[in-house]
Amino acid sequence: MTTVDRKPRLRSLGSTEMVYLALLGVLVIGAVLVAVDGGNLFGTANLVDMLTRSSLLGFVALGQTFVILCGSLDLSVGYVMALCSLIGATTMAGDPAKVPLGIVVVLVVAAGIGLLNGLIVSVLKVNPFIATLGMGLIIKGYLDTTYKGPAGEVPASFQQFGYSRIAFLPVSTAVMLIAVVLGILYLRRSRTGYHMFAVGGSQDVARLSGIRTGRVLVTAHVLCAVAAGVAGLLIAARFGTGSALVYSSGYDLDSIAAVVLGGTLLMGGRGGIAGTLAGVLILAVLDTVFNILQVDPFFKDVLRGVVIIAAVAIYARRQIDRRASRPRFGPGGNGGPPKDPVPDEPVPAGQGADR
Amino acid sequence: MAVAPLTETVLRMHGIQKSFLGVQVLHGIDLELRAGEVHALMGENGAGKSTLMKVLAGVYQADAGTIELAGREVAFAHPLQAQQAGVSTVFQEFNLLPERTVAENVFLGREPRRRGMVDADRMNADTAALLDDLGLSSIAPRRRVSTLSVAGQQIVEIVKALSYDARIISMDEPTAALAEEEVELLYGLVRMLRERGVAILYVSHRLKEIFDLSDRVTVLKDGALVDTVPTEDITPDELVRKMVGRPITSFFPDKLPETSLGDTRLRISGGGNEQLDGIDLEVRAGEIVTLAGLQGSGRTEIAHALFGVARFTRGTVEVDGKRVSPRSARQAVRAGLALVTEDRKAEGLALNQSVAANARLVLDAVLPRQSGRRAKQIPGILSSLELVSRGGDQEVRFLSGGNQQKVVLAKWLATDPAVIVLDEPTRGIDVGAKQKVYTLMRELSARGVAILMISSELQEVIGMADRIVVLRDGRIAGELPAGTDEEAVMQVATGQVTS
Amino acid sequence: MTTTAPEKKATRPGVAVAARLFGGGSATVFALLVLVFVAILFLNPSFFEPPSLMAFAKKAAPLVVLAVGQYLVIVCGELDLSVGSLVGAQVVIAAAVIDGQESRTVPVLLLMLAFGVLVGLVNGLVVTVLKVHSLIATLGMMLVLYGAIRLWTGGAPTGALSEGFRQVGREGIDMPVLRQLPWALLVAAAVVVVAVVFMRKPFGRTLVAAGDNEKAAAFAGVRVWWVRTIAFVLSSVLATLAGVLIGGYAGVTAQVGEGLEFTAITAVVLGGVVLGGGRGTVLAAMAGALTVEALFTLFNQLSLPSTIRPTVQGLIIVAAVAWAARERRRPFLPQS
Amino acid sequence: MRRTRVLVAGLAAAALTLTACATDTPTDQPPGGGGETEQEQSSDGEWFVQAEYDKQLAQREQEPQGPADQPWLQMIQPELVDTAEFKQDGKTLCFSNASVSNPWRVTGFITMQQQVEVLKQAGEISDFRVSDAGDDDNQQISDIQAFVDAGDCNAIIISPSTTATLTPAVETACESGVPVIVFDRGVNTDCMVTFIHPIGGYAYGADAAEFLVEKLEPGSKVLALRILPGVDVLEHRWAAAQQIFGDSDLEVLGDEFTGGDGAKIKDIVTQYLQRGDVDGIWMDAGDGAVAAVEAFEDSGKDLPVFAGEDELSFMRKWKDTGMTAIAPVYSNFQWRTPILAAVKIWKGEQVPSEWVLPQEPITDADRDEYLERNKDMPSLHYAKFGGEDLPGFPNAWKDR
Repeated sequence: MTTVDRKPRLRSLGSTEMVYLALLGVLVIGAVLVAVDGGNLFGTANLVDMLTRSSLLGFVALGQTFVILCGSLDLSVGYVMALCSLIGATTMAGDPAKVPLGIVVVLVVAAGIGLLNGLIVSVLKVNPFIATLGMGLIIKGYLDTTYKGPAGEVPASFQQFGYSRIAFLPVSTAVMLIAVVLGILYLRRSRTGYHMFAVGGSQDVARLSGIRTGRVLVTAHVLCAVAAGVAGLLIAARFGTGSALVYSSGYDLDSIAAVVLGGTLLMGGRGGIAGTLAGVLILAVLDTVFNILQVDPFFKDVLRGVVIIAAVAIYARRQIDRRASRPRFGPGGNGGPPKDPVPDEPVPAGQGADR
Repeated sequence: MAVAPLTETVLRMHGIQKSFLGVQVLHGIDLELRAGEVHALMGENGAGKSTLMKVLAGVYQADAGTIELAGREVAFAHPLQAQQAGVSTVFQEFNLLPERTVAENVFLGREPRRRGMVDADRMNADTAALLDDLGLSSIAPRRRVSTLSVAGQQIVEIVKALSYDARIISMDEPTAALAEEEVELLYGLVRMLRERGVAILYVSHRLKEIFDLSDRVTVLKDGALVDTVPTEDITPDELVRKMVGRPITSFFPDKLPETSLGDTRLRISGGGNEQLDGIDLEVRAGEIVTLAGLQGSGRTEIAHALFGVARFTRGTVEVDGKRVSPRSARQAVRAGLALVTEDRKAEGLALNQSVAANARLVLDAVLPRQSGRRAKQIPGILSSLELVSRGGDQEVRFLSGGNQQKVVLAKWLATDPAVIVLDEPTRGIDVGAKQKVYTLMRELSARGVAILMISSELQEVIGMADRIVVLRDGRIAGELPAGTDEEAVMQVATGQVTS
Repeated sequence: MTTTAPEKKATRPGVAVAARLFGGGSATVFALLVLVFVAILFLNPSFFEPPSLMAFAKKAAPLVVLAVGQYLVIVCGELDLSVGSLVGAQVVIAAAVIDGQESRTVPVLLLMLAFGVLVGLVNGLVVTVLKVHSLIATLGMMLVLYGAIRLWTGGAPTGALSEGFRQVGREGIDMPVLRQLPWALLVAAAVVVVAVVFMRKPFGRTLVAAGDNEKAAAFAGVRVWWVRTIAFVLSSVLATLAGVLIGGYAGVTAQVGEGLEFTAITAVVLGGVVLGGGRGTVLAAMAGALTVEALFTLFNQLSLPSTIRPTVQGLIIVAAVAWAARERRRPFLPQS
Repeated sequence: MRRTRVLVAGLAAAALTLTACATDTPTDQPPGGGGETEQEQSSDGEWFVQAEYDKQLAQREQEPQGPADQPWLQMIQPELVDTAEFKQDGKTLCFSNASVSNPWRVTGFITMQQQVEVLKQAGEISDFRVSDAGDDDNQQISDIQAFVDAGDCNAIIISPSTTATLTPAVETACESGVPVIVFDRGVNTDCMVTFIHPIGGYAYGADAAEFLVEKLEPGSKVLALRILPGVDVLEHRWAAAQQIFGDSDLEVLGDEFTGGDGAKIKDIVTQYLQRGDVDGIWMDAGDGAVAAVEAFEDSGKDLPVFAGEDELSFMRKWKDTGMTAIAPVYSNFQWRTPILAAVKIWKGEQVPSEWVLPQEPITDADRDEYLERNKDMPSLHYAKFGGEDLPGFPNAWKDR
């Protein structure tokens, strides 16, 4: 019935499909290149390599997705990882019996940091970019002061988490995939999950519908930090010890890139974890292919940069019509609701005037 | 018209007062809603309709006065409380998440759960049920809202309101954004709800709607209650008089004598694009032409076409005999056009910037070299508009709607344009400011500026116009002389007759 | 800096200026700046002897320049993460191409300028035309620059800067009292002054308007995409200038420029400039930069263990921004 | 914390499946078991181990065995081990590099590649595969893993990005039966065939500190500039210096982390000079040393007694200003050795289980000689890169 249909606009496939298409493309191109080089991208070795690489970033990006969906951002994940790897390793102190304790402590600490992030952003209305950047610095100082280098020792049993694999599937990746599935369920099946989209879409609409936007935001940040914590545990398992220097490995920006690469809008309200997984895999495949092809390490950076921009540019093309006029930084932008009414998401009268 | 049994009173608002920044907006309003009635709330913009609705909706809290629901006194601190109490509101602006599905929007904030998980199936089913119930099964619950037409989104709004099984639904200009045929759809909905004993508070400017739909009408003026009467017992003219408080004619400045009309300043011949077709339009110096027609009939589209937003792909545009084809607002301004946009906050002002900065924005953007010199006249223009502000440094977001509009006008006057297009120039501003705008328009046309005014308020369409051009479905449906009556305009607009 | 008020003659200029300075969440940064300086004074009065102040100015100059550039981008609603690696790239380019030969100094400066403009143009067009969120666009640029420059120099900077090149960042005009008035100070001051004037000019105001309300700006005839692109170009050009200063100040090291983008953004936000655009002033951004540098100095004066400094820095930043943001903390649905 | 439970569950689930699945973890012997030089970072982060310290200081005096004109082949107190088990004809050499993210590593890596070229010509090496981890330990673990899984490496050279964290990966590599060669930073295991490194961080730090103690009046003030915390090779240098300063009459004004960023170094030094005199500078690595010197020049202070590194920019500055200085050396030529070692191992020749290379600071005595040798080299080049005899010299290092 014409009255509900908008003027026929070319409906292309959803962004998630896009991303997986992109992933497929990368895989095919990669495979061809590797084949030309006389290798096999899907040989066990390379497969394992790809999956292993994806597991760590996978956890971080998974968490980052929640925050970004809410229109926020978390730049402290790298530091949380480092901290958690150390706390985990030092708590376990080589004693298999203490593994559960280590895990619990780590998750609790991580959750605590996430809680702080969330509160600073939602209650103190500090722009998430600065809030989490600051949190990162705070943790960094603590790390540099307290740990003069790698510390603690992870019992061999827990190292399995980092090294064992079922056929070509590393356990860490398996766990990551489980987490991803749970994450997807959480977004698609839990109220809070639903509300994250709402908060990211428009804090005002969310509020008018009786959603406690603050809580949702905090939850997202907690989940993000916890995911980073698990990444920290994985680090510990892989390293056999905790390492502070992890924070210099740029997982914060990488995870954001992966999420956006996964088709989630940086200003929130649209996207999902399925896409993020694809984003992570794309980056992992790139790394592996670059490695097999012996690409100069610096050239890798160039390519990564180009790929990220190009991909996001392609997604953007499909949304220019609706998104072009959307205020940047969205809800997270100034810590408060959107600056001014968005054409396709108006807010109650009287709102605009008070920004 | 089927009048439902007017029995129990479901809502009683008494002595509602509300003021913002010391400005009294509502002076003790009394309002009574009965089950199964459509109660129209009339009044000019700024009369306090929206504020009253928002008080009822729990968006604002009254400074004084009481609200009784079915005899029980209530106080809503939050819209949710109102909704849970059975009072739903369909705001003028949509409250939907375009990226989410219909069902997700309808049940936002209270998604049904099974074993702790959101029960999407049930949610979709329930939504489908609600839609079927209203005979709107054509809208799929799983559809993303951004893919729906304006009417579709409006419907989702109403369904959302209904889904709280509301006993009271207030609608703020629900037809404002609807195209003609869509309006009928809405009528049907409203009548159906009435049949079911829902009390509907219906705010509209369109006399036609009022008389088509409502059982009783309450008139507000300048934040005070004028009267509440059964719709049958009142004629349109009386109603208008109650609203305006004086005969319309005196409300509007006198027209200029025919003789004073100069040569054509704006000429559109055969203009057309995706939304428009065969637009032939002329505005002469000293002439005010008003564009009437329902929302979506192509009024704003013409303005946008002139301003290069969605430009004419067919036909020609001439300003002072010079052919122009603006690709952008910038070129339009260069060509001597000015556009006072419809949505002041979203399209008209940079709210965090100062009065002065906003007032000279066009100069700065389009004529940077002259802006320094030209801006000197701005204070003069502002004071001639009787702008009330704490000086040019004050950020416009702190100004009242009327004063904000004055800043927008000043911004355009500073460019002394040949043609000014005003899209709903008096929307949401108080009577005083309104009259100021009217006189200003006259002064301008007296100075030889060609004025094209777009408005949904028939009385102002008629009151201001030297000629009325009525649009329908993106075409010019007819042209009426000054002094036509509202019915005539409506008939042409709705295609009941073609003149 | 958005406007010269027509009614200005009416209000007392002093008040107007003060209002403009301390309004809009910028009050915090000025207060903080004073506070930090007082603390330093208290710890070590000798810091306020002209020579040390000049040394401070020399060190702070690059960040001020960067902050101004970042301000231009942020105020129109964007973000530029590429400045850090751009600074690094520029210094390395300079060293490699000049290779210690005085004669090449000037041409190379022009080359750098051109490169800066190019980078800014790419950033701007990717954001405005391709509609890529500036965070991602400039993040990508950051990676590209980082990699490309090392790819080109084989991993570590080669060549050397000429004395002439280093003059600006290192030397100054010798004079009594001050002992030396650093060129860097003059440059930074000039940049700030020009920026202040620039922001009071039509283009500056359209820039802010574009950041405040894209649509309204567009309807008013602002070419938003163009204005934003220019902002990116200016940011990159200023980053280039900062590169000249830093390279001059300390010569070439492999790490030059690392992390500067975050420092610059922090400085600007600390200045009460709102990410998302439309609010904040050049002076506030400058004050932000000075505050950040002053903090580093304070830490030194306190001889705070250098490992704990980030923590303190983080706390102060978050606290300051939260304090400045308190006006935005309003109850649900503000009542007009 | 619904999610937390979930993840724990996930881990548990994974744990359960373990019994059934393959693992790449090296045995159940906990990492660090049988470890050696780098044992010391205990969880409280103390870096000083007296025994190791004494050993290194002693080794400085030892006369290294081997050709004096080829320091990269010399060895101190070698305990030669038999490598017959690894004798083979395969010639594919795999190298997992931590990164080339600083000039020292860049210089070394070029030297290494040149050495490989020579051996390729000679047919000793057929294929040289490099993966670069960009200073990301986890990345490097994956890189090593990839080499192992690929299974066609005849030897794996590893330059660990961080000591402790790479241990499990290195052990994995050892498990695979491929000869593993570790150089530069060590790991907490002795499973590799040989561990190649110069005398070490303690010696480096000591050379620098002793020089300052010797040249400075008692009571003089010394400022320590360090790159970043937590990296063993650097921490050892500082630990040794602290010992020696502790026993001396010098006053240490402070130790600052500079990230090797010239601007930061110059700023910090300038500020110290504002607050008083600085008579000596101790650095744990030469990066940005020149900026420190300039800080003195620009503040019009007398140049300090300076301990930098054999980075040319510093050595040239040293010559120009004629200041009292020393250039401790963390022998860059060690990048050649692992290649040569690999070939030896393939031939079944003996190599020392721990291959300690000589590490002699450059002093006034031989400064000019080294500057002469490297006169065409870029300023961020290292004097003791030891590649002068390689065919690529000098261009390979000059125009990179």
